[in-house]
Amino acid sequence: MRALGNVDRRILYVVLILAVLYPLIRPLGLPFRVSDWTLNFYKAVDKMQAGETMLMSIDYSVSGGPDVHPQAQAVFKHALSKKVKVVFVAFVTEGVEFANQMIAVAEKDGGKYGEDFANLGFVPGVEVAISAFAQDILKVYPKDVRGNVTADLPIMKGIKTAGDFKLITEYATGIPGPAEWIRQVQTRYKVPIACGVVTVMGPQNEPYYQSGQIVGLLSGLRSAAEYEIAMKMPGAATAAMDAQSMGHVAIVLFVVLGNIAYLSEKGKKGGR
Amino acid sequence: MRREVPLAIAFVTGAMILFEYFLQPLWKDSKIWAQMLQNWGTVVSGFAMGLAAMNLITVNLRRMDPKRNVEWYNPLILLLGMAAMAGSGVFLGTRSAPWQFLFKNIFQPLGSAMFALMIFFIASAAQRAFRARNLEAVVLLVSGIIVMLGRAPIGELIGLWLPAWADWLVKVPSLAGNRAVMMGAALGMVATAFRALVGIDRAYLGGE
Amino acid sequence: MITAGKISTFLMFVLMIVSIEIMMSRAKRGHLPYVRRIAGIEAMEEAVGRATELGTPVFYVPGRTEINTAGAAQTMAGLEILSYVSELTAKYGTELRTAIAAPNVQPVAEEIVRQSYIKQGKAEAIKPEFVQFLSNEQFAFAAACLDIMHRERVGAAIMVGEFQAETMMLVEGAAQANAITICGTSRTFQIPFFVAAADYVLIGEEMFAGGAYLSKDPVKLGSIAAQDIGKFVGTAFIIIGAILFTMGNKTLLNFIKM
Amino acid sequence: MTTNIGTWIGAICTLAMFSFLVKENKVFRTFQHLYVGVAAGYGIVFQWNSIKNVAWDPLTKKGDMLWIVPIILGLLLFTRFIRGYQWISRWPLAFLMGLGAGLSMKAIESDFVRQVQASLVSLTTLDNIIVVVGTVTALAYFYFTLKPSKTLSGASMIGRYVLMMTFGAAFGNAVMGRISLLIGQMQFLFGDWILLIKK
Repeated sequence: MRALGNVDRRILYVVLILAVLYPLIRPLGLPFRVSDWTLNFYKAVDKMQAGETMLMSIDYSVSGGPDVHPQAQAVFKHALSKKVKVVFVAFVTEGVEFANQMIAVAEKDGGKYGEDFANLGFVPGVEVAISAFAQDILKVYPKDVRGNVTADLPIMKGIKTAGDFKLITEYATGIPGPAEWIRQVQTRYKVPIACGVVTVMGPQNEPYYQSGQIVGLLSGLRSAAEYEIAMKMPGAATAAMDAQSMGHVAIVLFVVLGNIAYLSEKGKKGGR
Repeated sequence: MRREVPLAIAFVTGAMILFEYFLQPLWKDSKIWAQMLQNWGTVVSGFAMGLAAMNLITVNLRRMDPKRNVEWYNPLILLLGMAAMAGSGVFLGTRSAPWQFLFKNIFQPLGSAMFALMIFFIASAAQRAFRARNLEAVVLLVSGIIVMLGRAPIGELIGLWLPAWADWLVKVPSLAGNRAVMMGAALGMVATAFRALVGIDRAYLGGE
Repeated sequence: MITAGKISTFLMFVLMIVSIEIMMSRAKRGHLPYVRRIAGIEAMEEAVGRATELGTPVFYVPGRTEINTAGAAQTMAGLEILSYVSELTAKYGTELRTAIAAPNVQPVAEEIVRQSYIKQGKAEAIKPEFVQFLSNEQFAFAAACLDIMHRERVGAAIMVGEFQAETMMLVEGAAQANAITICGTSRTFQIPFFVAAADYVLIGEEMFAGGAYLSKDPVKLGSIAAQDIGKFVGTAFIIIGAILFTMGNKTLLNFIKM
Repeated sequence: MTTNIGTWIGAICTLAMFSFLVKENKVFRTFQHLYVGVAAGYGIVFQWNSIKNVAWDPLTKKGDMLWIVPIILGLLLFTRFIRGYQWISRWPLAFLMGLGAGLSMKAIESDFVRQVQASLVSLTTLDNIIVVVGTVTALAYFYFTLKPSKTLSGASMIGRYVLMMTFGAAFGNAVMGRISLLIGQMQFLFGDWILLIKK
């Protein structure tokens, strides 16, 4: 019993890797359900009309990307399918590249840069920059990432402040995140904001969701998979869900084994 | 002078930010000024990177002595990496091939790999520290396990009650707990920031 | 006059400032508030003592946030505690490794550590390693911390400030290096990792009270009492407001919305 | 296995970092130093560009003279290396500290007042009652200067359980996110590199 409690952590690591790897190679096809966090995000995008403009602020780092990028991909795909125009911005340096990657895929599928979507790029300054951006977009972004004058892009017609978007979606792995956007944008301009965050940030943003400060919330890869299901277009995120399940089971197993060892140890000591 | 000037600078700056936040209608231009001060802050912080880099260089030059450090080549690699990235970015630009190469093939994969390591630390902590020591620990443990199982697709196979409980835990008690932490911390922040603004905490200003 | 929608916030803010002023001047006049034990704070000395006995360094991280941002207060709290910890390391002649992630915190932390050593008459003992800038990139920072903790076999790891996803790596990494760990943050979604893996935790507001508690400075202690007044007002609003709301009366709600 | 060089380098970097799991070792240390160096270079470039774009260009090209203030303030940071003038370097720090303190205090709106506002709910459902009672009792845990009384100890004890439930739930939730990162990494190693996972 004691051995269970003191098992070398490297054995745990191997078990965990195998638990995740196996379903990736041979998917199990476990079913899952769509949460109302995701559903409300989906609805916010879904009720937009063709030709309306949505903002996507790509504020996740490379390292947190695997948890959030699939969300942004799913939402962007959804927007394109609804002929909603999408403007990308970033307040985290790496965000620019993620937006470029998504745009490259959309262009291959026949989307037109500057009309259907545009990437305005990155500005430093985090919260300060968001606040400045919200007040005067063209001043903060005189040019887009491709060197076009922002004001000349067809997609920017009629868009001067954050208040001119029909929906703002924010994707974050840290700062800036929902809190910054709510503080700087939602409190001043009454645009609906929906957020996608890494899983850990989900519960922390629940209060903002409850109070209506954000209209939808995506939390981690799971939400991306749910979003794919809501769109009826299962993709990579859906496939990863099995691996997720097995990983969770492995960790719960570690906790349970650790406790069995602990309790039996304690029982023995108590008996003496 | 040595103490008063910085105190005055800190106070005026902080007061300006708060004035704009609460009393902007009294002075319309306060918005421009508050914004400008924040932009200045970004610029001044940019210079601080210079100080930070100097510290990094000093410490690593000290560590490069082969007599004191058998792995003297590690700090050297650090400094070379820094020089290569900074040099290519400043002189060739962030669109240049060398910069892009370093970014895509070293910076990015190392970052993703480090982040992916996290779950192993969680696994080892879960096994080591999640023990039913007392009732509080049991509550922590049980709520953790319910959410862990309930949030993964597998939870639905065990029973639909599991994801429902997990959702409830995240939406009801967690809402209360997080809210209390946030509220308390907000007050702590105000008190701490206030002490710094009026110069009660001035360790950063040094003695005389 | 007051920005629309911020009237109630402004009143709360003024209430806080006035309470802080009143409680601080009361404390100055000798009315010291009773302050309850904060386990994580009391363990600081034990932690430094352990590192001293083992002849290993104390590892300190004052969070990763810059001092000019909205998260600054947490960094300030971390720096306040650093001031105390570095006095202890100066006193006992223990090595100190302060790991810095935010460039503009570097000069501030250096100054704080220098002051502590001067105060203990050990100015000549200061080394550049005491306060090291590691990286402002989240995981480069985490990797460098792991390296220092393991390479130098730190005996105590104290981390107080604003942290993001790297928390678990830092605290579990320290535990794997056999260090005693004291951690604190106000970022709600990082607290659980500290709670699960650290030996002592400062949860949310505790970290802000910590610096004042350690300093034993009456003025700072007074400001803790003011925080309690704020909480009391908040609690009263919630209880009364919710009851009124249930009875269909929205007076309080409308007031707060102002 | 793939023949793409970038993927190979990426895979080696990944394995070097993962080697830490087996044991803190030489290879990890070397790659960690490389990472820190490259990251520092990256930081320098971004701060450089930010100074250039935000302040220097408007100053020199558009003649926005005010930008000279932060540039001078920034340069003053370096007076800490000049004997006898170290104290001047506190001016820019005081400026930054003032900004941070001012901005931090704004938390009182989003994290306090708005949270009180959101707690004013109708106490007609069990969930709402739990939220309100939970918030109030968890807040009770954070009282520092009240002498212990039965009410306070009772409330703060319930509060501690609420907090533990919160932390447990957040921990469980975090596992999910962190596993997705591992999944991403596994997909890279076994999908892009040794082509074991079919895409």
